[in-house]
Amino acid sequence: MTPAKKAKLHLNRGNALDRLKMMIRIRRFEEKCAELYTQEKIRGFLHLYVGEEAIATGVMPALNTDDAVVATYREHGHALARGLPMNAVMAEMYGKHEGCSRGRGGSMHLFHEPTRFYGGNAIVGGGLPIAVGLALADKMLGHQRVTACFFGEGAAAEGEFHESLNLAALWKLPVLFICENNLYAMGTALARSESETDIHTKAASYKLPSESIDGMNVVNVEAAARRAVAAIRADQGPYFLEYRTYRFRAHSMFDAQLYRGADETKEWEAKGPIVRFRDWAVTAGLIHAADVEAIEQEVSGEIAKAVAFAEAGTWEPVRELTRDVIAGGKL
Amino acid sequence: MTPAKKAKLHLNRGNALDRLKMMIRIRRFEEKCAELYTQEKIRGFLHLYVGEEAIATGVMPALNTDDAVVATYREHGHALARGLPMNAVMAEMYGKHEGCSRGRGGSMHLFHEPTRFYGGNAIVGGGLPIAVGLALADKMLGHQRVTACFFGEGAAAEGEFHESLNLAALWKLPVLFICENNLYAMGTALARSESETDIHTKAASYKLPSESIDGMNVVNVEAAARRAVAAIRADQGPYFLEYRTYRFRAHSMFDAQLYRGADETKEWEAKGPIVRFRDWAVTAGLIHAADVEAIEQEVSGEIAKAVAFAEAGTWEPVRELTRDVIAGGKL
Amino acid sequence: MTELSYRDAVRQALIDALNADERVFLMGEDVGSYGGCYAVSKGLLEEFGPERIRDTPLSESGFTGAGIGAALGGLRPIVEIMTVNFSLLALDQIMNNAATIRHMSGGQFNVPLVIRMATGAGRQLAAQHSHSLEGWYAHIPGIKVLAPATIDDAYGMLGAALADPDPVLIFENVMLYNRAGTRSDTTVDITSAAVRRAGKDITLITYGGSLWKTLEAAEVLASEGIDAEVIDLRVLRPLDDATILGSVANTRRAVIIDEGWRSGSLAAEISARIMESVFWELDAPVGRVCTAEVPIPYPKHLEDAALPQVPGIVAAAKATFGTTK
Amino acid sequence: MTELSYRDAVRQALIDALNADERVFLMGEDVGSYGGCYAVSKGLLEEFGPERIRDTPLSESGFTGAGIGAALGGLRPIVEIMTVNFSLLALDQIMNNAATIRHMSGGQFNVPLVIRMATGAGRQLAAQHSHSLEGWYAHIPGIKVLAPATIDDAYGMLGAALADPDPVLIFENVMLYNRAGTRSDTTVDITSAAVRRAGKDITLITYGGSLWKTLEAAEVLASEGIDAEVIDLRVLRPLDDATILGSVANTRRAVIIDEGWRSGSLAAEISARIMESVFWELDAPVGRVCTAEVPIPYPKHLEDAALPQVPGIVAAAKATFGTTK
Ligand SMILES: Cc1ncc(C[n+]2csc(CCOP(=O)(O)OP(=O)(O)O)c2C)c(N)n1
Ligand SMILES: Cc1ncc(C[n+]2csc(CCOP(=O)(O)OP(=O)(O)O)c2C)c(N)n1
Ligand SMILES: [Mg+2]
Ligand SMILES: [Mg+2]
Repeated sequence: MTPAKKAKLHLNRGNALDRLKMMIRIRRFEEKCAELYTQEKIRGFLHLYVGEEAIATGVMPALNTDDAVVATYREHGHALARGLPMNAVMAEMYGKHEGCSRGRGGSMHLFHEPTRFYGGNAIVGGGLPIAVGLALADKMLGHQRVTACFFGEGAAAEGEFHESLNLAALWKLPVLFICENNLYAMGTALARSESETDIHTKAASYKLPSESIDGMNVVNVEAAARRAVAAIRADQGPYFLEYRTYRFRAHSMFDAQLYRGADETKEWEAKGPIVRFRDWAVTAGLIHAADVEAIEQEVSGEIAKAVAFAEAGTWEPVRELTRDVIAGGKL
Repeated sequence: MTPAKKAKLHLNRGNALDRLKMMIRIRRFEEKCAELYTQEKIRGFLHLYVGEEAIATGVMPALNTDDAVVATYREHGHALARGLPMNAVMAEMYGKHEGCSRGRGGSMHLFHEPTRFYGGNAIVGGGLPIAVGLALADKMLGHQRVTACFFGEGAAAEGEFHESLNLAALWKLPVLFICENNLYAMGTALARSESETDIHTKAASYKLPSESIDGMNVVNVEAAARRAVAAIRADQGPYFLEYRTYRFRAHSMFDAQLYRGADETKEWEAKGPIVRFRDWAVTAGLIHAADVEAIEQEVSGEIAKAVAFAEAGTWEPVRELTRDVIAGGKL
Repeated sequence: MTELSYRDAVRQALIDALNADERVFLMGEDVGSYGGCYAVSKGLLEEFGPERIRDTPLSESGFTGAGIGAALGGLRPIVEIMTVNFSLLALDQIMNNAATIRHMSGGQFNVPLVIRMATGAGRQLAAQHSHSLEGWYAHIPGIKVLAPATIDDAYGMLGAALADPDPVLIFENVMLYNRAGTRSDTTVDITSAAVRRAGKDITLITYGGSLWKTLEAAEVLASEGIDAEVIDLRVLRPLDDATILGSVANTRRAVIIDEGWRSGSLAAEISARIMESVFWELDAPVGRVCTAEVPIPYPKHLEDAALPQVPGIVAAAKATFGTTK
Repeated sequence: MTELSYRDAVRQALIDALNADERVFLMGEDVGSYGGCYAVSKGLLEEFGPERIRDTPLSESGFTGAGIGAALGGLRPIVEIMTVNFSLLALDQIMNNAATIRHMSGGQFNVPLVIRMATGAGRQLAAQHSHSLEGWYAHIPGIKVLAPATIDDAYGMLGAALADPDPVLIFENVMLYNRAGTRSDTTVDITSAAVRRAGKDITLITYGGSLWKTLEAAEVLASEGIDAEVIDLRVLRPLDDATILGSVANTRRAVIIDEGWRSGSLAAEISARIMESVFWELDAPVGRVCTAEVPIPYPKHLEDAALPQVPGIVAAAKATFGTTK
């Protein structure tokens, strides 16, 4: 696609089916993961993206295949939307050798070289400087590439947020900062962690263009991302998008959600990205009820295959314990 | 003085003499230090405040004796203006036992319990969180006190700046943030370190009231500080002041000043805080040429005494090497 | 003496400290509404209110530094850094301020601050969430470092730390929170190591999460006729040389078990001290069982292989009997 | 072979690296206009321009992380953290990202990043500016740690580090910058320790700034009939066991000289390794000469007393001959 074309969102039946399917893939994949977690097939921390699927789904199509992505520990959706094979992601959730990070990383550390997916960073705010550096490399090497960096609104309080935005703006680097504002950092509501809760306005401290967007509407999400990416490619400077969203599930599998009521969650679920887009697209005549059914079936088949793949995967032998610490072995 | 009275600046002959004398004390003290440095009486890093005296001189009178001060490694002026005895400061510069930090700290670590002077912090940005904590203690303990925190504009790029402003604003703590913007962090000009060079506007990210003020004019400095302190005492929330100033000397004694021309320095020296205030006050008839002469003489006597005090001071015995690491000995 | 968990013991210690001294407060990420990442502070917000159970934004350097300032300002803050993994973000404040202010100020100021953090691997949290850095922190002069392994220490060390005029770091091992036991009435100090099992043939020196594995290993050894003494360091800085060296001088053999990465581990320090002080009493070189030098991998079999385990401890202990020359 | 200073050697290494590989660039606080805090990069801005001699704002975590990202993105960054004292602010990026990305990604990504920093005490810079943490950094798996002590290493290690596919930290001791010497044409590796003085009676093991004091001590010892072998570790992680242990097996005595604080020092690690591998060859316990456990005080006499010095090294070496039992 030419840059000009990529900059605009053309919503047609094909696109609509793609977006809906991607959101459903992510949702069902994670529901399966939750189930596998209770079966102890998946261990460690598991952070679900349920409710936030529109963001990864809407942003990724705005990127080229040679752009880079940096994400957090809540990155299953980003990985799938970016094009990581579901089999490799599921095998990683199991810790199997066939996983996308060879099983070493698990849920919080999905990596994938072919799609330039740089993790899976489990230190809040820790990915932002890395995104700045990736963009710096692109700029210095003359690549026309963008680095998309996802993080939660909780990261906005960390010093690295501040340092990274300044560096990116000062050096006019092609970084797309994407704040997924789901209103909570674990159990901490935004208003209890930020004196200025309008996150995107903070970008002004760095002279960085920014917007705040409804993150539950995949069409808006994508339109904004295309706009931002186009601006970045044109000016070679960073852009900041704040998507307002909500996580429907607990922070991780260890969270009793004492900090919010079920009502609040219910309210947000009603505006959920999948039901909303599905209903809108059906009403608009872009897709049909039967399409949805077909997607669900296809996705369910894909997930079953991914589980089978992961189950059939192998454990890396213990004698390999210290490989991939530094070069040697198989660099 | 009552709070209402302290909030306003009443400039009369007494005040004018006081302010001029304080600026001259700081200037001459540091000129002496530079001399002593070349004589190797003072060692380590020595950062002079020459050119910036109006800030410490103007801010300190706005504080009460039970308020707290946190400063940086460029803090001789703040220490003197806060009321640390010159003898103890000079002895500290020598590393003598009689120094205000028992000689352990040196130029960069002046501390003084009686005036609540909490250093002398040599990690850029490192003092800000401490100031936040001091203010938190005051607030929780019900003290009506303010913590004044000085730092350079270079600190504004550090993550701790961001984290501290947010904490102070979020918790409505009585911190007066004072950015001494002298346009350079070592050899790095502001425009080469910040994408937004209008530092005080960054306070908006935290909903923190802020002002930018000519830091070469001691009257303006003091008026703004009184305004800010009054606001803090009234609302129990923080305030941010950016003072625009310039350091006339090198960053430290190891700086060849390759990064700026002598012309630029000359230009600023012409608007220096001492000549400017002196000439103005003389012209306004507040003070007379003879007063200036008298001040110079008095200050020169005081400095001579301080040097004599430091020279006569003693070296802490080596057997005491590991004292004051943790309690024991003399807590 | 009632049955309670290590988690409950820490919580009870917090409650008692908050009740005993108005100046005490708890501050950290998700200590309030969420109830604490490991549920240690659950219920405390309701009991003590948001001023004293103070949720912080994600800003480890900022709120740890604020804890230092608050301590200077007359409070007795307990800063919770959710886990040791995030404490690197606060390390400048810890090393350059908390640990130095007493010294730099010539003794005028001191920092009565307690910093608690969860530490350790074993929960399949992978490379960024499985550090065991308590031994590493023990390098820093100006702070004390505690590693409670028992219910009594989980409870008692907090109060002792709060009574200390200097910064104290308490490392709570994540694998211990669910461990149940009884609490005795004895008050605990934060100066001494404890002999958790008396023995005469070899000294096994450990702390924190590895204590229980080591005691298990001691039972295995006992069944094979080796009577091991087990020392729980408890205080990682400053080390209680008398207890450690006295025991080794007696048993003439030692193995140190330490969940830190091997190179530069606290185990190395202890080995070096034994070398320096009781070399002539040794019948065999001192052994170490440490974590493999690898960022902790996610899969259970690899994580287990990376960490000290009972069979490895038993083998290391036996090796000290097999290598006489 | 021309006379040059350690500083010049590092500068020449930078120039040669920048000329040899377009992907190499230098980034850090005041490396450009100011010419480098210790004047190492003076003149480079004029020669290579602001893109490749990149001044950064004060934001250690940000630009160190950016260095990691730039390395991932195909460049060969040299990040200068002005001094080790400020590196604590970047430690999260170093330990949690630079050191783990290869592992977490299952070997898909690697981080060919060089981080240089000035280290060490001796200039009366007091408690916050005098750390010697290179031995402490050597605890972290996933990175290499270098401590050049000679002109050849000051020059050669940078190129070797840039050729390495993993993160390499280079610690330049501030007391060495003005040290003059000649540079030979030999290329240096970053895998081995070097025997800087051959001897048969005792092995003195050291690195960085302490090398020269140790060599001086060896001369004093020689004048008293003790022939000391002096090992310069050069590479603090991974340690070259063969050279260290081989020498000690030969001389049967060892003292380690390390500017780090004593507890948890690299010296402890080396002592422990000697214990583990050549215990039976030792004629005396291994000694350590380290920095006193105190934040470095400002006055010269106290700073000197805190650091390893020639008389202390001589005394420690002699003590290994006096305590046979
Ligand atoms: C530096 C750091 N501190 C604390 C944590 C523990 N932690 C993990 S996720 C999280 C909340 C982050 O919230 P946010 O950035 O809003 O992302 P979200 O989880 O809502 O997607 C916290 C506190 C961490 N991983 N890293
Ligand atoms: C965290 C940290 N990084 C680097 C340094 C080295 N350094 C000391 S002062 C300074 C410049 C600070 O500039 P600014 O904050 O503007 O204060 P000024 O010196 O101009 O008063 C630098 C880079 C330091 N002390 N701390
Ligand atoms: Mg969130
Ligand atoms: Mg400045």
